[in-house]
Amino acid sequence: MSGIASQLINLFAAMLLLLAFAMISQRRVLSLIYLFTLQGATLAAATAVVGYATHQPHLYISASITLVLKVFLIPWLLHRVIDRLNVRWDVETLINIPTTMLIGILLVILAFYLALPVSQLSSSIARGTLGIALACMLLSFMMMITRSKAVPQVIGFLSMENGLFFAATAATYGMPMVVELGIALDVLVGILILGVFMFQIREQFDSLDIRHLEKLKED
Amino acid sequence: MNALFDCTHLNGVLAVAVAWLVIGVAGVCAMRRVELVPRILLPAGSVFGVALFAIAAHALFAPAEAAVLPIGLPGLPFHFRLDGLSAFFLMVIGGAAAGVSAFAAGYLRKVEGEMPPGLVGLQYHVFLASMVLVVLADDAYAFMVMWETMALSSFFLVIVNHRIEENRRAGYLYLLIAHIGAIGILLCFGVLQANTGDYTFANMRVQEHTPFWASMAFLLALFGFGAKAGLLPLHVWLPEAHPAAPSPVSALMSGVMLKTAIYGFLRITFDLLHVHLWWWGLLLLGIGLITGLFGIVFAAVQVDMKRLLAYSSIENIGLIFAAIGLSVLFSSFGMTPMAALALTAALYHVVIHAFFKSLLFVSTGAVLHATSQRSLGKLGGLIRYMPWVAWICLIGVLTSAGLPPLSGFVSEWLLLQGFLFTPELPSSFLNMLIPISAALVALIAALAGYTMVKFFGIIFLGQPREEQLAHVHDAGRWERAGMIWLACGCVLLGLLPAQFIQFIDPVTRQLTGAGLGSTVAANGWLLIPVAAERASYGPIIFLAGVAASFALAFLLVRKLYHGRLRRSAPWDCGFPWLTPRMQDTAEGFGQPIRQIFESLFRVERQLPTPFDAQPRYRVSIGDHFWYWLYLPVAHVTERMARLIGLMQQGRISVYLLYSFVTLIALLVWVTR
Amino acid sequence: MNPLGVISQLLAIIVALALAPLLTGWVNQWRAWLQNKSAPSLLQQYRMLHKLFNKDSVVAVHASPFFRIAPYIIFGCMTLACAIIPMLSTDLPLASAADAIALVGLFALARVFISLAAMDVGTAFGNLGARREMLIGFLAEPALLMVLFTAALISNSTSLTSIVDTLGGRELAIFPSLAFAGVAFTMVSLAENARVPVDNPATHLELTMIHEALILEYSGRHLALVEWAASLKLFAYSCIGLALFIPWGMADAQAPVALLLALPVLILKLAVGGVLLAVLETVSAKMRIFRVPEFLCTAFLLAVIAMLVHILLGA
Amino acid sequence: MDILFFVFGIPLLGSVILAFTGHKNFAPEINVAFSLGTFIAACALTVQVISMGPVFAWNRAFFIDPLNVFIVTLTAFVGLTTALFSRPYMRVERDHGKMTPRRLRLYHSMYQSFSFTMLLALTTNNMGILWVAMEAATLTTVLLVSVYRTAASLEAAWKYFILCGVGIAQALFGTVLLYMAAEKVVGPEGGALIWTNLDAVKAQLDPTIITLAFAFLFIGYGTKVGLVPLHNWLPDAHAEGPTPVSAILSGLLLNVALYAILRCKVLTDGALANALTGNLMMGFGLLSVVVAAFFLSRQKDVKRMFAYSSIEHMGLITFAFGMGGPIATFAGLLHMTVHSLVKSAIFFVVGHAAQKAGTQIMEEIRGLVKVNPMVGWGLMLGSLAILGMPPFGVFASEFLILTTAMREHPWATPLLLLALGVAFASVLSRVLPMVFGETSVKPLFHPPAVIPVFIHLGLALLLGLYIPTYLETWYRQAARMIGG
Repeated sequence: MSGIASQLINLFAAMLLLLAFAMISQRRVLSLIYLFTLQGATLAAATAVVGYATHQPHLYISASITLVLKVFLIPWLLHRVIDRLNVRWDVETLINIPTTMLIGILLVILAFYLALPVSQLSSSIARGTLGIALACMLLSFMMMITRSKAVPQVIGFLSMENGLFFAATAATYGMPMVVELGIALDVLVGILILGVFMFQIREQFDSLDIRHLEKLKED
Repeated sequence: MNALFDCTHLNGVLAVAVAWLVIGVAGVCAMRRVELVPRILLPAGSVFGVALFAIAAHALFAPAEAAVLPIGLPGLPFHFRLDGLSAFFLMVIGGAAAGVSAFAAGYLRKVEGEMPPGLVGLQYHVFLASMVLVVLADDAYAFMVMWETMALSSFFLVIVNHRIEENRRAGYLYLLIAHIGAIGILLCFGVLQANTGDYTFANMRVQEHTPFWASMAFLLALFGFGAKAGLLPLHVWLPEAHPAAPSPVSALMSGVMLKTAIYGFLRITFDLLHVHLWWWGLLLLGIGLITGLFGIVFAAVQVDMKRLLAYSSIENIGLIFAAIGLSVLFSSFGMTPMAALALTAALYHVVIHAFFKSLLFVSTGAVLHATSQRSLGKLGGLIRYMPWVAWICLIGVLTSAGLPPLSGFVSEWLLLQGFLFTPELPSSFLNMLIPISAALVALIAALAGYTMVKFFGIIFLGQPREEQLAHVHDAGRWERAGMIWLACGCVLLGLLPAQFIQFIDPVTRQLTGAGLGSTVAANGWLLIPVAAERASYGPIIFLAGVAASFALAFLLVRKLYHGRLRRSAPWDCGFPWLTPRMQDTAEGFGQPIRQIFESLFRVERQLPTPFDAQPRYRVSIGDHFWYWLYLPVAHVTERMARLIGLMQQGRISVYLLYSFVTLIALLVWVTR
Repeated sequence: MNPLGVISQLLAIIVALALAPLLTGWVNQWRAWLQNKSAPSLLQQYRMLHKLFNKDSVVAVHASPFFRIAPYIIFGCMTLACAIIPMLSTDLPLASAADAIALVGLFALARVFISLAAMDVGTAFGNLGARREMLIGFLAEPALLMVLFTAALISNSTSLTSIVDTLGGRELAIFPSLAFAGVAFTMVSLAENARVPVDNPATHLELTMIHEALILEYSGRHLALVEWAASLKLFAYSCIGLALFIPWGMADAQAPVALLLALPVLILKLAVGGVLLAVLETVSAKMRIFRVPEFLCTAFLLAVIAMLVHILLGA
Repeated sequence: MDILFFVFGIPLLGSVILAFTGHKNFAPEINVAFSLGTFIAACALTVQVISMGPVFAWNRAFFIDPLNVFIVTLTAFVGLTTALFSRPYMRVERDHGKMTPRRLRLYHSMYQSFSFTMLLALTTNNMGILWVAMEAATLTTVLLVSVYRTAASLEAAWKYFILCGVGIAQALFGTVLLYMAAEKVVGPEGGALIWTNLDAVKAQLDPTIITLAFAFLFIGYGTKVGLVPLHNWLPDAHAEGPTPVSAILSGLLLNVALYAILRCKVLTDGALANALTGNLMMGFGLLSVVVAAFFLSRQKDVKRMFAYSSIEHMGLITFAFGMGGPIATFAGLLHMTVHSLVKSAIFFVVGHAAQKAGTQIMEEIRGLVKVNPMVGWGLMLGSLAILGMPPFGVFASEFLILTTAMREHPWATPLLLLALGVAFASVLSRVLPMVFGETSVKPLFHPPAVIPVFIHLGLALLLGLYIPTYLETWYRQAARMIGG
């Protein structure tokens, strides 16, 4: 039983990593959002499976929170934003994709190397996946660095949060409930504020290209 | 350790400091009443100065007293201690402050600059009080607090005329150098406390240091206090700040504040550090003499009278440090009597410099007040219109020129005597160097004479170079009083060296373990530091001799011949269109020095061409240090700042990259 | 302070005051002879002083009291200088009041006063003279001090009398340091006494004159005092030279006979010295004013070398 | 039902109420009133802690010990004075038309909720909640920074959000690792994130995990402290937001972030035998001091300049805590206090000065003593205080830090000397002409709030000359907790 569960978890973990790479390689905003939704769904599923396997009811709750927040609410918000501001066109990255991929692979190796000693100590059934979680985080971090438009940056930020959630689940069957709730709340408020910002940026610079946001500097 | 409010010297001194603070605050409370400060407060302050002088003089011979105030840092309340060294410098402060305050009472009648007189009075008295407390402080924190308060209050006094841009610049330069020096002193204390976490001087005294740490402490102290005293190459603030400040303040800064630096340096080198390495002495001697020569050579070519005096202060500080260096040299070889001799010379010079430099600065103040003219080229002939100032100033000038029988000569004499003992040093290498130093001292002294003749001659003698000089007024009552007090100091210190050395004796005993007191006391009016057949100097007999032959000559001439006198125009060399403007100028008087020491200056000349409509000749004397040290440092800083500024060019991806790289690096580092 | 000391002291002063003009006259006479001129009489100086004392002294309209006081002070300084320099005897009560360093200080005092007095009138010449005088002074003073230091180091004392005692008391030996010091001293005293090659007392050529420029505005008794002081200065310098370099024949304490003997010895030595000075002045040419610093720097260096030599060789 | 409830109940309530009444004419007074209430509650709390030692509340969810209670009081106090200052300031802004009613509502409500998040972060005993509160603080301040809706303020806010959001995310990962390490010791339930529990068992925590965790936590919270090179959001946010916001950012937020780091440091030091945390903090602290000093020398915008000076001082404090030992830690705490007092005071006067001159460019602000002596002298004294001139408290702490460093880490002192010198030269050279010299600007029609300025400076002065005994014991206990 737990054997299947752990296999499932590893599968989901692998999917998460795959999705992270996919996001890095993705040019179009719309498909970025789709990928993000998919990532959220995978995360929720993984959480649920862990919860089922380890009979931890509160993981169901966090799974459902993830589902609601990251599969329905946030993608919906993002869709609205890009409809309103119609910025559905392609995203040009600052570094070209293949290079990014290469760096990404290096990052994955680093993440595994870092996570190895730690995951040895973990008692969780999903211990092997901590490295993947870390890798996802670093990958989305890099995605934020390489993207020059606001929306993809935000998506990177959110998928980083996904990585964190997964890490929490994988390493420690999730954080205490109150913390989970708090984090969820912050994420929600954060995305709302970001949404508002994007409108304001748009009306200020009539573009969401954050290369307009380079006025404040040392000259 | 004594309770507050019982009648001890220390409490007396503290009372004076508090009184000064109260006076200052009183001035602020009645901010609008312009005449309050000069009429009542400053005279009162000067009275307290006299009181301080008396108390300190009495305390010199009393055992050390200590007190702890309930303020300060937790576990480190303010410790105050009044021992010989502090008492001596308190005498200096009190003596000079009394005269200067009295002068200021007359001087500040006219509102100086933009600041209301109340505020000036506050800063002035805070300045005085902080100097007193610096000298009293017995722990590092109290010392530093008072030290910086002193710097701060004097800084505000320097920029009293803050409308003028170069005054602000002068104040800025001053405070900057003072602060950096203060950090040096602070680090020096950090070395001295030796990880005990106890910052009292009592603790520092008992610490034993390795030669490395001891030298570190010494060098930091030299840096810190040198910055305040104006040693090369940290002297640049001095000639800027002194002219900018009101004259009484310049007098205090130059006459007294520089001495607090000497005090701090002595306190650390002789009191807190008890090992002396011989190269310390050599270093001090070298820096001191170079500073002295540099200072006097620059003084000789100045055209602004206050700048001239500022540079001459640099020279005097250099001589004092040279004497201290000699003393350190001697004591490092355990020759305590000679160390005491050299130190006596240093301390004597400290006192007389306090008096004559204050006197000269206040005289320039009086001239400035009457003529509102600082440039020598526009003065002249004032001895006829302001005789009081002129004749009193003459005393200061002769003292500063180091001429017998006035006091300036005594310290010089003692210093040279000290040099004569150097052949007894065990190291022949040092013996080679010392004569050169003695020669330098002689040269500096002679140049001082040159400079002072220029100073006095151009300002007070000759014919007025401007018309309006013909109707200037002489100094007022209070101004005269202050000047006379200071002048008396110069004269008496010159005539009664044997008596005054009794006051230096406790200090040298405390610092070097030996003193001249007993030997000097042995034979009354003659000053005999070691033995009669070695050297002796009797200023009073000296003066009597000159005076007697003066009088005899006078009487005989009148008796045997006559005293007839005719007035007529001076010989015009057959050129009837002579005007006062054709007299020798300050530049002209300094020209030989400029030629001989050409390499020391950075001279920029504007020579007229034959085709100029109205040809003009302009020459400006620059300071090499400014161009070789300060500007490069500024440029390097600027370039580094520009490089570092590149870090921040506004692109968020780059910022994210920073965090990313930092994260990765950190992770790799911690898990290595 | 024994009576004999007082006597020898007074004698020294009187001798100095009396003989100083004579020495100047002597030098001038010899100079004239050496230059194939008809010489003024030996007593010319006295006549001149007498004449000047009789004349009214004319003072510039805007001269301050300082101008009139200065001559007396200068005269006083020079008298005191002569009083403390051992010429006849080393038993001088006043000498204890001022040692070698103080002596230099004394000369400096006189110099400062005469320069200031020259600036007081405010004519171009006065200032020019004052500047040149101080220029020479600040170079000559340290050199003189170094010379005296060398002697002081040899005799371990700065008091002139004990210097002379030690130097005179020793058996005849060659002191290389003293040799250097001697040369330096000669150069310094040439400069200090306004002699060729530094200055020419015989001319009023404004390009070169120093001493004459200083006293240009003086006349009558003031001029007389200044001139007398000048000859006293020459006398004093000669006596220092004699005391340092050929101190023999001088009376030391409690020897009245020696005191009487010392006077002719001194006169003899001075006469020889005067001739030598005249020769020196005749064979050397007046140098440009801007060469003077170099000249004096050489003297300064020689003096320092003398000290070094002494410390190196202990001789 | 205890005082603690009021401490963050009041600002929470305030934020709700002001969300509706924030645009009213009396809104500033309400703001002040709520801040005052908070401050009183904080004082009461302080008294309670001093009298009966550390207190828990709501089954160990909240925990007040000497360390955080003194930051709580400081926070509440600066919150109050800043509210006082923002009264006339915001009036002027409204009259200039820079603040619409909506923005005023937002501003006031966010002001209160910001102090709420600060106090929550300080008093909570749960590392998770600490993180949540810090994130929430970021969100509120982002709104405050962007309140003017100008291009610049939006840019600043965006950068602030993204950079701090990402940073905080690292901190969350660190927290997860910490939880993971603790869980094995404390057990899955029974609050493995409760700081006091962790503190009790810190010796048994697994070193490898803790090392990794601290790395993440340090990066995360370090971003909010503004340590170089994670500092880039700080100058923009300080310069472009309203001045009261700059004041509370410098005065409070940075302190609280540093407080978070300190909490983590205590645990890590317990778990590891080595000096990892100390070296990290000294290294980053020193780097911040030096870099910030050089940045200082290039500034044109007054608020930006003082923002960099905040970075410099935060670096100094971090360095002090990194050195450890009773004296250095004490100095760090002292410096924390005086820095937030003096720096917020400076921002007050700078705010008024900028309003007078109508610009933040320093070349165009001149001769303040002429127009308004109080503001001028306030700026002069404040700058001197922040530059470490005695007798202000900043000097006291710098004195202790430098003297300790001189013998314990001599290699650091030349850098510190260089940095302090450069900083002094840069700031003084710009402040002098601003304060003195000629001017042409007119006085403002609203009287400036100089009382808070001089209260702050007076307190800083007091701390330099005399530290009351209870304050001292308080500091000492705190220092002992941090492991001095």
